[in-house]
This record gives sequence, structure tokens and C-alpha cells, in this order.
Amino acid sequence: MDFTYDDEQVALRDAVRGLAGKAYSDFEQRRRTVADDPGWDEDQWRRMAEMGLLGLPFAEEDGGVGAGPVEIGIVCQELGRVIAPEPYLTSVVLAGGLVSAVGTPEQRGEVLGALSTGERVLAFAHDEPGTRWTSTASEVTAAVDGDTWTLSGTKEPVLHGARADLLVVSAALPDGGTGLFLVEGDAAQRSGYRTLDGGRAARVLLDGTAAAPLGTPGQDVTASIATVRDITRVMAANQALGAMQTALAATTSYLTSRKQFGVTLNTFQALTFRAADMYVSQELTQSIVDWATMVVAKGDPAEVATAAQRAALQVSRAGRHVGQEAIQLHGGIAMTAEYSVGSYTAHLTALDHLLGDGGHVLRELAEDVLDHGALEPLD
Amino acid sequence: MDFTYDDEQVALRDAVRGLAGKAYSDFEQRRRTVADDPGWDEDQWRRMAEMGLLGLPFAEEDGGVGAGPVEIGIVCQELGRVIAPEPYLTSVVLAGGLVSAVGTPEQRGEVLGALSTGERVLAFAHDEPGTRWTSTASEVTAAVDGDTWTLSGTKEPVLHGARADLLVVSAALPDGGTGLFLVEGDAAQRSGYRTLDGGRAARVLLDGTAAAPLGTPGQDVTASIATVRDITRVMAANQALGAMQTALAATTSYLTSRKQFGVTLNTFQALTFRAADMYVSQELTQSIVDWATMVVAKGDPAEVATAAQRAALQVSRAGRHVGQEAIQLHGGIAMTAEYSVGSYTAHLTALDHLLGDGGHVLRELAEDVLDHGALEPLD
Amino acid sequence: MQLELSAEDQEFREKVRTFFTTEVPEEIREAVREGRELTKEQFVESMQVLNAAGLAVPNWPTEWGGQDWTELQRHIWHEELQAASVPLPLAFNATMIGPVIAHFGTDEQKRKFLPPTANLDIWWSQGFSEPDAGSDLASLRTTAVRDGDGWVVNGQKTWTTLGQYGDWIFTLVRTDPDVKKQAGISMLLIDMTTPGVEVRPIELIDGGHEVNEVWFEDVRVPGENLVGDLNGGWTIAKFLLGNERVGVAPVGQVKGALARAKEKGAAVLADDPLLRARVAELENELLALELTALRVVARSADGAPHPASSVLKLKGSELQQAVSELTLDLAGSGALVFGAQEGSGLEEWAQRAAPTYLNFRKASIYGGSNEVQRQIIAKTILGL
Amino acid sequence: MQLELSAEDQEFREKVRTFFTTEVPEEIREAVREGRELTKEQFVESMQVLNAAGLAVPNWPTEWGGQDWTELQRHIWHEELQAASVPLPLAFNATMIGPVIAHFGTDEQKRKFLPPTANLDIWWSQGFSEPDAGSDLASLRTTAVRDGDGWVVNGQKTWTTLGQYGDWIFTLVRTDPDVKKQAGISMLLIDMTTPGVEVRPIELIDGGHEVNEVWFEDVRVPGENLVGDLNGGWTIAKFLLGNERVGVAPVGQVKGALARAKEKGAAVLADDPLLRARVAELENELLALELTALRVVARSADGAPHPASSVLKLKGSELQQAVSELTLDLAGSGALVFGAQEGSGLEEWAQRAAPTYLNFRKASIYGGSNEVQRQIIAKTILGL
Repeated sequence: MDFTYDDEQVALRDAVRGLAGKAYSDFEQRRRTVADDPGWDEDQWRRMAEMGLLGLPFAEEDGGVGAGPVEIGIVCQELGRVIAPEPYLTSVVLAGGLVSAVGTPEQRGEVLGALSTGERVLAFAHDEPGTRWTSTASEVTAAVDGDTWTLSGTKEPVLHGARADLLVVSAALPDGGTGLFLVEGDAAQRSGYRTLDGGRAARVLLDGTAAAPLGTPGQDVTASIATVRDITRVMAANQALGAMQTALAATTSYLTSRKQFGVTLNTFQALTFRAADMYVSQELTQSIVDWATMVVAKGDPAEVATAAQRAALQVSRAGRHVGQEAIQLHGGIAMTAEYSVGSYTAHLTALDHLLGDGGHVLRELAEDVLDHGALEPLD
Repeated sequence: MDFTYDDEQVALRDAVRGLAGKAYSDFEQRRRTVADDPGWDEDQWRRMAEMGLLGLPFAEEDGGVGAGPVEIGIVCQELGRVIAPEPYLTSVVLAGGLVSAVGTPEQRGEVLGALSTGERVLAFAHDEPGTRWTSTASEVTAAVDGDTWTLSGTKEPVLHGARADLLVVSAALPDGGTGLFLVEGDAAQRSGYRTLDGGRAARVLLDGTAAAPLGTPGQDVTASIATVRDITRVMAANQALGAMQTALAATTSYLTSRKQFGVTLNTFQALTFRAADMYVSQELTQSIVDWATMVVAKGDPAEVATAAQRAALQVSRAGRHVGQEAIQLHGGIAMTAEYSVGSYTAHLTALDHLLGDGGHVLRELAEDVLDHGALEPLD
Repeated sequence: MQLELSAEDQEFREKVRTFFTTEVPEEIREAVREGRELTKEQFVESMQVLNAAGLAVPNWPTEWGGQDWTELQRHIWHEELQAASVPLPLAFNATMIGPVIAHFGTDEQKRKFLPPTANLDIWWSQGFSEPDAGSDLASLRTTAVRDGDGWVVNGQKTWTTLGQYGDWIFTLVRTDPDVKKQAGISMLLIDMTTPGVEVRPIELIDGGHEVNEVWFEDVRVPGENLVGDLNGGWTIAKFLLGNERVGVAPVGQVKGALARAKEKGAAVLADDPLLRARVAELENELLALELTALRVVARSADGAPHPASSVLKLKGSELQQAVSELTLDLAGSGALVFGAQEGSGLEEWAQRAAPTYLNFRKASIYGGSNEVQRQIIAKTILGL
Repeated sequence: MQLELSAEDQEFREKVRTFFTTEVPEEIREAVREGRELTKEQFVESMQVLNAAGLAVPNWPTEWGGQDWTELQRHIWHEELQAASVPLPLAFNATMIGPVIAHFGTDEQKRKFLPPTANLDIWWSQGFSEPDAGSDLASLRTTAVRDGDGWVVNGQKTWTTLGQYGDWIFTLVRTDPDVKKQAGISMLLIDMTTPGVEVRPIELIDGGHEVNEVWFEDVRVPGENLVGDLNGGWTIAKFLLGNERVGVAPVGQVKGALARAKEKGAAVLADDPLLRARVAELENELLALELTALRVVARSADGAPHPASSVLKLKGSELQQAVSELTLDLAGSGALVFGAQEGSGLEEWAQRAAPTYLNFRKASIYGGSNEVQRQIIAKTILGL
């Protein structure tokens, strides 16, 4: 049992921290970047590709690096620390993860190769208006005529869907179950807009749109979608952890420098105690995020599912606590878009609502609560 | 709309405050009183009878005073302020209330007359091991042979059941529904013990025990039991409010007098802010308790049921908050039986668990939450 | 103690309710209901409709358009405004500078300013906070230096809500730098078209532009624009902030928001007992808050704000935030969409959930932060 | 990063687990599981069984019965003790005075005290807190005045846990009243049978008697009973309190209590989604706490307590209280019954719910209150 990084992992962390920090440790730079479409920096994406980050999760034979969940978690944490706007989580971890899990060897080689080099950006078109964080599709349906598959229906919100070169689309299959398809970005009717954390999302309309089945045509891949969503959830938790750490650091720094009534704010015990509670939340979160990341590394899908729920619940509670308190302890300045902390809170809120918020997973966990005795994290 | 007492109500409050304070404003006196059976002071009970308090809720033709819910609430608040151990709530409001609601004119006159003069103490034997705050009986069953009714089964816990001269017992009727019966105290097999707040309760075993039907024999009176429980819940909320007020006052007084690190505790902002939050809880509670008391005065049973749930939820949340914080802000001294605050917390805990705790009523309220729009307290 | 409104108060309520729901344009009320940003014209039109009926500034002296109502009637008026989704009369005019001028102003100031203030012909802005004087208002640095009969003002104000619409601004300025900080402050009224006044927008985290910085560079202000005594500004500020705290709990608004969340999220709620419990808990807390507001109203009969009004501000802002958080969660992943977007097909309420949630983080900061309220409760009420 | 225990640690865990569940009498472990009050004899028997196998004081130097384990192994030992409901080795002996004597004591003190301390032949009590020196320990007033080679002690200690069983008491006393308060304190070991020592019980709100006042009236103490340097007591106190904070989170105990609550309250839980959600939330927080304890263990390899151990104390006590509150609520009206009552037919767990709930209010007060822990986090970790 070991909760520390090895030397290579430390080196990776330092490298990513350097790259991400150079781009966005000046918050004004992030603000300028998210102001214009696509909401992130194509040059930075290229640099991430060059560093090997975009291919990190994928097998070497698919054009990737073949690194493990701990390494992906490190990248996500570091991106979270500067709330980097690049679509690493949704394009690489989520959409790429689905191609890696379900695609044929040819599809994997072609799509993941282009993803790893930064040549093509992917998006996962899955959520549908009226559904609530499921692993299945219902409104978007697939039809087949001979070997030709077409998709119809609306997907929304699709994170980074307007910019994506290639969409991974889930659809209800003719014979039941949910399948995955590849659709060229410009083959769909897309309208993009801002998300709450300065990112981008889109409405994607499919209307008899030609689509290539991902993997075996007609196969129900609900379980694969669920697992890749679970893994993404754990990586989103890593990203949230990084964001929390920066939000708390900004808060303590503000408390020791900002004066009110002739003294710095850290003179007020009520405020310092609340900062201490934020630290408690952050430390507990780090523990469960590290643990969940290691559970992903072990690889059992059922264990991953539970670990993802548990990480999501803790991150949701802590993210709201830290995000809300960071604003409150700063006061008015944190309400402004110019200052960083409000954007960190917004990003934590967005991550929480991406794949199922705290209340949603609590409900799932509560249903099974009588099925086990004491939790044993090391067994 | 008026949230203030009229002159007579103020006079009643002052009289009860005087009587209760004389007995128990010295906390050591309460401690001595609860140490020995029956856990309260028979002389004080007599003085309460003399002041007319024991007959307050009952019609004049039944030997009572015919006062309204606001007056009963005043008495309960004042008893709560000194956590007087006398069984006003369970004997007068609850058991007496049932006799008043269900009894025949003869029964009302006889039983309520003796209750009002302090001659006979009543208890309501209703809870059964394994049930959870219902208005029905199931384990204790009633049998009838000709005109003779007998009861069998176990009631527990029965508040003040060992001392009671007369038991009002609920039982499952032969033809369905729940009936109420009068059983002489010494006709049942009783074993008494302490409750968590220094009060008394008992296990009551009935084994073919002769019983007199209260009111019309064989009649299902579940609805009456529910309503009297609801009214009692509102009066318990009044009692809890009084206890909270004293607990907060003791806390602020301690904070301004106790020194640590060479200064009084109110120098520590984190502590004073928490006391402020206790005040917020207390004020919100007073509002909802006053309101629920006035809803009882209006008299519609469905409205009373909702008001009782709402008061119980608020009182549960606030009682735990105030009770727990009162101990924490005092520190170690509040853990001792000699000091008052721990006993206030214990009493608040007992009141919360008497007729259905906060979580229990929240669940009931949550079930109906889609059945109404915005709540309008004045409509 | 009794719960029912008197026949007179019931009639009063019926009267204002009917007026609000029939005389104020539905389009404006719908915008309020949906949480949309109002245009300046909508604010003005709504307030003028109210003012024409004597319903805009009831708390003013009757000779200047006020009403001889009881505290309870004012409360009913305030709640019914919110229940009907009528924009509240602009606070800067109706509850801040209006009462100040009526109380401290010269006769000339009253004649000149009060009628257009009640009718929103003048849009007032508030110039109190400064970058280094937030909760510690008295440490403000904007200076006014004597220049003949008038003043020359230099400095910077911030958090000036809706300052982009402002015609005039009432400011606290330092007129004597050599005395205890509270003792050297005066209140000046400044025409915002005066040369040297500059308004700069501040973008907030909800993407909106509701607050501003206001800069003063050698701004000349006539001597007649001093309100009250020279160096008497702190007294006026306390008077004004005291008024501000009355009726601060946005009970009606939060009630409406919660009822609406239930309606919009009914399908989700029907399926989830934990979310239903959150609603039930919030409804109960809101009920307690509303009843507390009624109790405070009853006890404020002498006109002075009851100290428990800090409870209203504190709890009111917490509930406002909690309801916005619930709405966010009801919206699910739809909450990612930020603001009413042309490109999105999701329902408007879901699209507004996130900006509203972020915007209401301010509720516990502005208008006396919740820390300030706790301080008031601890000191004033509990004697700590 | 990896989750699995090494083969060696797995074997270690298996070994201690087997020992605890087979060698420590079931009757004692059942009493712990049920939350009953243990007799003195049960404490002693259990610790002697452990000590005979070298499992009572692993954190001591190996020459005095300690074990050369890794921090992780100590953690496993501690968790397995709790998982098996074995009474923890008496803290006053095993984690307080034992390490102090081993570190600061003379060779003679070590030989005289350490073996009987490890074997609980001497039952130690702690004489630190005083009525006016709680969180502010250094302001203690009990005095020791030189008298020939020895000392005469006068004063009062309080909150002396299980002092009714004490043979000896280690005390902090003021030996120099004329210097800064921390600089005039020494540690003395006092035989509790010495004339002038009086132990008076304090009844707690759970009806139990686990703490005491200890009075000293002209108590003569031999000079050889001074531990460490004269006026060096504050250093020892900090050393001791630092040890105390390690492993303070009663993870195993709380886990057991929560699992047991689920088992006993299964019928109620099956019927109530809100209570199930409370359980699920607590399980998750407890998981996070346990994992944090593991992380802190890993980082404490140099022997110094990691500052994050304040997180363990703070969150551990909160969860201990929350689980006791959940159990109380599961018990319904049965929670009214106070303590195991002969006259009651309700299940034992329900009868113990209320006293346990009330007793655990102490968890956030004793051993460095949660306010002190927040202070440590704010100052030491966050630099505030």
C-alpha cells in the first residue's frame, strides 16, 4: 500500500505543471482564451500532444503511450489546478476512452492515432434533453439499411460538440440496447454555446445522418459506456481536486494579505476556522480520489463503478463547500470575472454536473447500503 | 394576525414562570428531584393543580378550565425553560387529551376531574417494541366477551407508566382498527426505569387484563389518537422552545464569564458566531412554534397534522443544533450531570424522540411535497 | 395571538394583489418570473405604474407620496409585489436616498429630488463601497475638498449596482481627513453627467454586468448638494443601512423560486426521494423565515429596525442560495448550459439555473455580509 | 501508488487478527462491541494477554517491550484491535506515560516503572487538566514546593478519566511561579495511596462515572519522582500530547459501530430512503477518513506527527458523534430508555443508544477540542 508517486510520476507531474502553468497560471490569460471560440488554445493542445499527454491512456499499438490511470489522474489534477480549458477530460478520457474500449483495431488505430497527435478532436454526444445521467440512449435512435447505419434525434449538451472533428454518438439500437457510432463533426447540425465554466457545449441534431458503428455493428455496449463514464468520473474527480487546491490556496493567500478594519483578515478567527474546514474537505477528497484512481488501476468494472460513485459523492460535497466558501471568504472581489476564484467555483460546479452530481450518486449508493457490511478499502 | 400574548396570557406566563422557577431555577433542586422515584415532585404537582394548570385544556363541564392551545403552549414553554420533570405533557396534554377527545361524558367528568385536581396521574400506553411512531396499535390486542373487554400484549416505553394511577391503553380491536381503553395502573404488570432526560418510563405487560373501553366500545379511534398526538407534538415543541432558550442563555452567559488564555471566551470570534447561529435557530423555531400553536387553535385536524409535522421538523433540527452547540461551546463542564446544560440537551433529545423525530416527519413531508404549491402560512 | 388577518388587512391584500397582477404589464412580470435581466425601460415603466397609484414609495412621508400604512400592511405590500413578480421599486430610490432626503434634506432638496425619485425620472446609484472599504465602510478614501461654495471630488467607488443606468449618485466622501474616520465623512449628491465622472463595467461570474466601478476625477459638486450636516455622513449612512435591513429577507421571491423549481422539476422529483426531502426541508425553513418576518414586522412598530432583522438577512440569503442550488441540481447536465442561449433547445429555466446559482453567491456578501450579520447578532442581541 | 498491502503486511495483519479474535476473551470483546462499561479486571486481563505476546506497547523502545514495526504495521495493529473489539491498551500507560518515561526518565525510573506499566500492574491516571486550565493547559495552578529532597503538592486536577482505578498519577505541577507560565511547570509521578490524595467522582450526563476530580492536600512526593528536567514539564507535555494525536481517529471503532447500526436497524432502514442516505453518506465520509489515516501514516515515517493528524481528530470525532446520532434515531422511541435497564424488554443496542450519544459529545471536547484542532490547521498548515 503506497499513496506516493514514483519518480517517473513526479517527473510527469512537474512537466504537466510546467506546461499548464506557463499557459494559465496568469488567470487573465485563461480569461482571454475562453472568451473566443473554441474556448481553448489550439497551440496549447498541440503542445500537449507533443508532450504525449493526448495519447497517454491509449495502447501503444493504437498510437498511444499506454500509461495507467495514476498518470492520467496526474494530468487531470494539474489541468484542474489552473482550470485549463482544453477538452482533455471529454475528448481524450471520455470520447477517446470509448473508442479504445469498443472500437475495432482499425478504428482504434485510426481514431486514437489522430487524437493522440492532436490532429482530430473528439466529443461524446450522449446526453439527451430530458434524460438524467444514464449510460443508455433513448431519444437518438439508430436505423440500419443493409450495411448503412443512420442516426436521428437530438443530443444536448455535447461538451465541445461544435468544435469536434469527430463525434462518438450513442444511440438506441433497432433490436434494443445502446450502440456507439462515429459521425463526422460536420455531418451533424450543430449549434454551440458557452458552458457555465467558460467551456463550450453544443446541441447536435441528427436527422438520418450517416454513421459508422463503433466496434461490432448492432452490439449493445451499455456496460462499456458505463465503465468509461465511471473512469471519466474518477478523472474528473482528480481535476476537481486540483481546482480545490488552488481555490483554497487563493483563499488563504487573500486572508493573509487583505486588510479590513485595519488588520489582515486572518485576524478574524471565524474566518480562519472556516479555512481550516476547507482544508479538511480538501484532504479527505485527496484521499478518496487517490484511492479511486488506484481502484481504476486494479481494473475490476464493478469495483470501479463503486469507487467512481464514492469519489463523485465526496468531490461533490467538498467541491461545493470549498467553492462556496472560497467566494464567501474573499467577499465581493470573488464575484467578478476578472478574479480567479469565481471561475474555480464555476468549474467545480460544472464537473459536478457533468456525469452525475453528489445527490444523484448518493441515491444510488443509498439503494445498496444494506448489501454490504463495513467498507474495507484495502481488501 | 398577531404574534403577541394578551394581558391574561402574560399573567399566566408570569405565574407559571414563578411557580416553575421557584422549584427548579436552582438546577441542583431538579437534579435531586429526578434522582428518586417517581422522578418528579408530588408537591409541585399539587401546586400546579391548585394553580389550575392540570385542568387547563379541559372543558369546564369536565372539571377543567377550558383554556385554549395558546395557554397550554405557554405552560409548556415555561416548564421547558426549567426542564421541570413533572409529567404535564404526557399525563395532561396527551393522556388527558385522549380522554377529552374520545371519552363518554361520564368518563370525561370522572377521569379529567381527578386529573385536574391532581388526584390521579394518567399515562398513555401506546408505543410497542418494534413499531415506529404510529397512531395504531398492533401487538397489544383487545378481546371482548359479552360486555367484558380484556387486553393482552406489551407496551413500551410508556412514559411515567409505573407511577400512573390510570393507564389509557391503545389496542388492536377484534374487528380491525385501534381502540382506547382505561386500565387501572396496578392492574397491569409494570416495571419502571429512567429515561434519557432523567424522566421515567415503564414496560407495561397486559395479559388478559380487564379494561374499560374509552368512549364507544369497539370504535376505531385512530384518527383521534393521531390528532391528539399532533396536538401534543405542538405542545412538545413549545416545551423544547423553552429549553432551547435557557440553553442558549446559559451558553452566552458562560461565554462572557469563563476565561481561557487570560481572556473571556467571547473574545473568540469563532465562538460568538456559533452562538449567533444558535440564536438564529431559536428565533426561527419560535416563529414556527407560535404559528403551529395558533393552527391548533383554529382546530382543523388536517391543518393541525401538517403544522405538527412542520413544528416537529424545525424543533428537531434546532434542538439538536442548539443542544449540541451548547455543550461544545461550554466544553467539559457541560458533560457533567451537575451542570445544567447537558440535561437540557438530553431533554431536547427526549422530546425529539417522543412522537417522531425530525427525519421521520421530514420523510412524511417529503412524500407530499408535490401536492401543493408555495406554502402560505396566513391563508 | 391569532393567525387570521383582520378583515381590513385581507381587503388591503386583495386590493394590492389585484393591482399588481392586472396593472403591471405581464411581459415585465414574466421576465422577473423567469429570472431574465430587465431592461432599464422595464424598471422605469413598472415603478411609474406603481407610483401613479401611490404604491411605489409607501414608506416615505405621506406629503411626498408615502402611505399611512401599518408595518403589517407594508409587509403585505412587499410580499405581494414579489408574489406577483413585480420588480421591486428601485431600492436606491425608494428605500435609500428617498428616505434620506426626506429625513435629512433641505426643503429645496426635497422639492427638487423627491418627486422625480419616486417616479424614477431620476435613476439613483449608490456610491458607498470602495476597493479598500467593503465591510469596513468607514475607511473610505474618496475625498471632497472645499472649492469656494462647492466641492472637488476625487476617488473611486465600486460595486455600484446598475450604475450604468444612473442619472445621479449619492456618495459618501471624506471631508475631514484629520479626525476619527467615522467623523470626517459627508454625503454628497452628484450628477453623473458632470465632467470627470466615469462608469466602468465589472463583469461578474454569471456573465452579467450588474455592477460597476465609478471614478471621480476632479469632479465639481455644488455646495447645495451636501445632504445633512458637514461631516455628518456616518449618521446618514447608519440611518440608510438600518432602513436597508428592514424587509431584506426576499421571502416572496424565494418562495416563488422554490414553487417554480418544484413545478419545472416535477418529473425528477417524483422519482427521487432525496430531492423531495431537500424540497420539504427548504419549504419548512422558508416557512419559519416568513413567520419570523411577520413577527419582526409586528415588533418593529416603533419604526426602528428590530435587531432580529439580521436573522432575516442571514437566513434569507442562505435560503435564496439553497433554492438556487436545488434548481441547479434539478437541471442535471442541462445546468451546464450557461444563460439563455439561442443555440440550445433546453428549457429556459434549466439554462438560467447556473447563472442564477453563481449570481446568488453575492446574497451573503452584499448588503452587510453574513459575517457582519453574525457580528450584529452576537454583539447587539446576545451581548457577546 | 498502489492499493494492495505487501505480502508481508498481509501476513502481519492475518497474524494479529487471528491473535485478537482467538486469544482475547470473547466476553471482554462482546462487552466492547455492545458498548458496555468494562470492569477494571477486564481492562487488565485484556492488556496482559496482549503484553504477554508483545502486542500491548509496540510503540515503545524494543528494549522495553516495543516492536520494530513500520508505521503501517502499527496502524494495522491499531485498526485490527478495534475491528476485533479488543479494548485498546490503556492509553495512560501505553501511549502517555510509558513513552514519556522511556524518553525522559532516568534508568532507575525505567526499570522501576516500565515493565509494570506495560503489563498494567500499575494503572496510571493523568493529572493535567484543572478547573481553570482546560484548553489553556499552561495556566495550571497545582503547586509543588521544595521540601528537602522532595516536594509538597497542593491543588486540584479534574477530568481524570478512570481515576477511580488509578495506582499512580502523572501530574503537571507548577514548580516556579515567577516565570512565564510554560517555563515553570514540571512533571511529577505521584503514588495515589499517598496521604492527602483524594479522588472524587464526577457524574456525567450519560449517567456514568468515567471521570474524576483528584485533590492534593500537602501531598509529599519523593524527589526521585520528578520526570525529566526541573521546570521542563511543558516540553514533556508537548511530547505527550503529540503522541496522543497520532492514531486519534477511532476509525475501526466507528466503522464497527456503523456496521452494527445497519445490522440492528436493518428493518427500519429497508423502509426509509432518507435514513439509508444518511448511512451511505456516513460510510463515504468514514472511508475518506480511513484513507486519510493511511496517507498520514505513510507520511509520518520520520516519527513526527503529521500536522494533518488534526484532520483525523476533527473529522473522527464528528463521525463518531454522527454515527451515535444515527443509532439514536434508528432506535426510535426506544431511545428514551436510558442505559441497560433490567425492567426493559427493548434490545440492548437501543437501550445504549442515548447514553452513547450523550457520552460521545465529549469526543469533540477532550484530547484537544475541535476548536484547538482548527486552530492548529489554520496556523500550522495554512499559515493563517
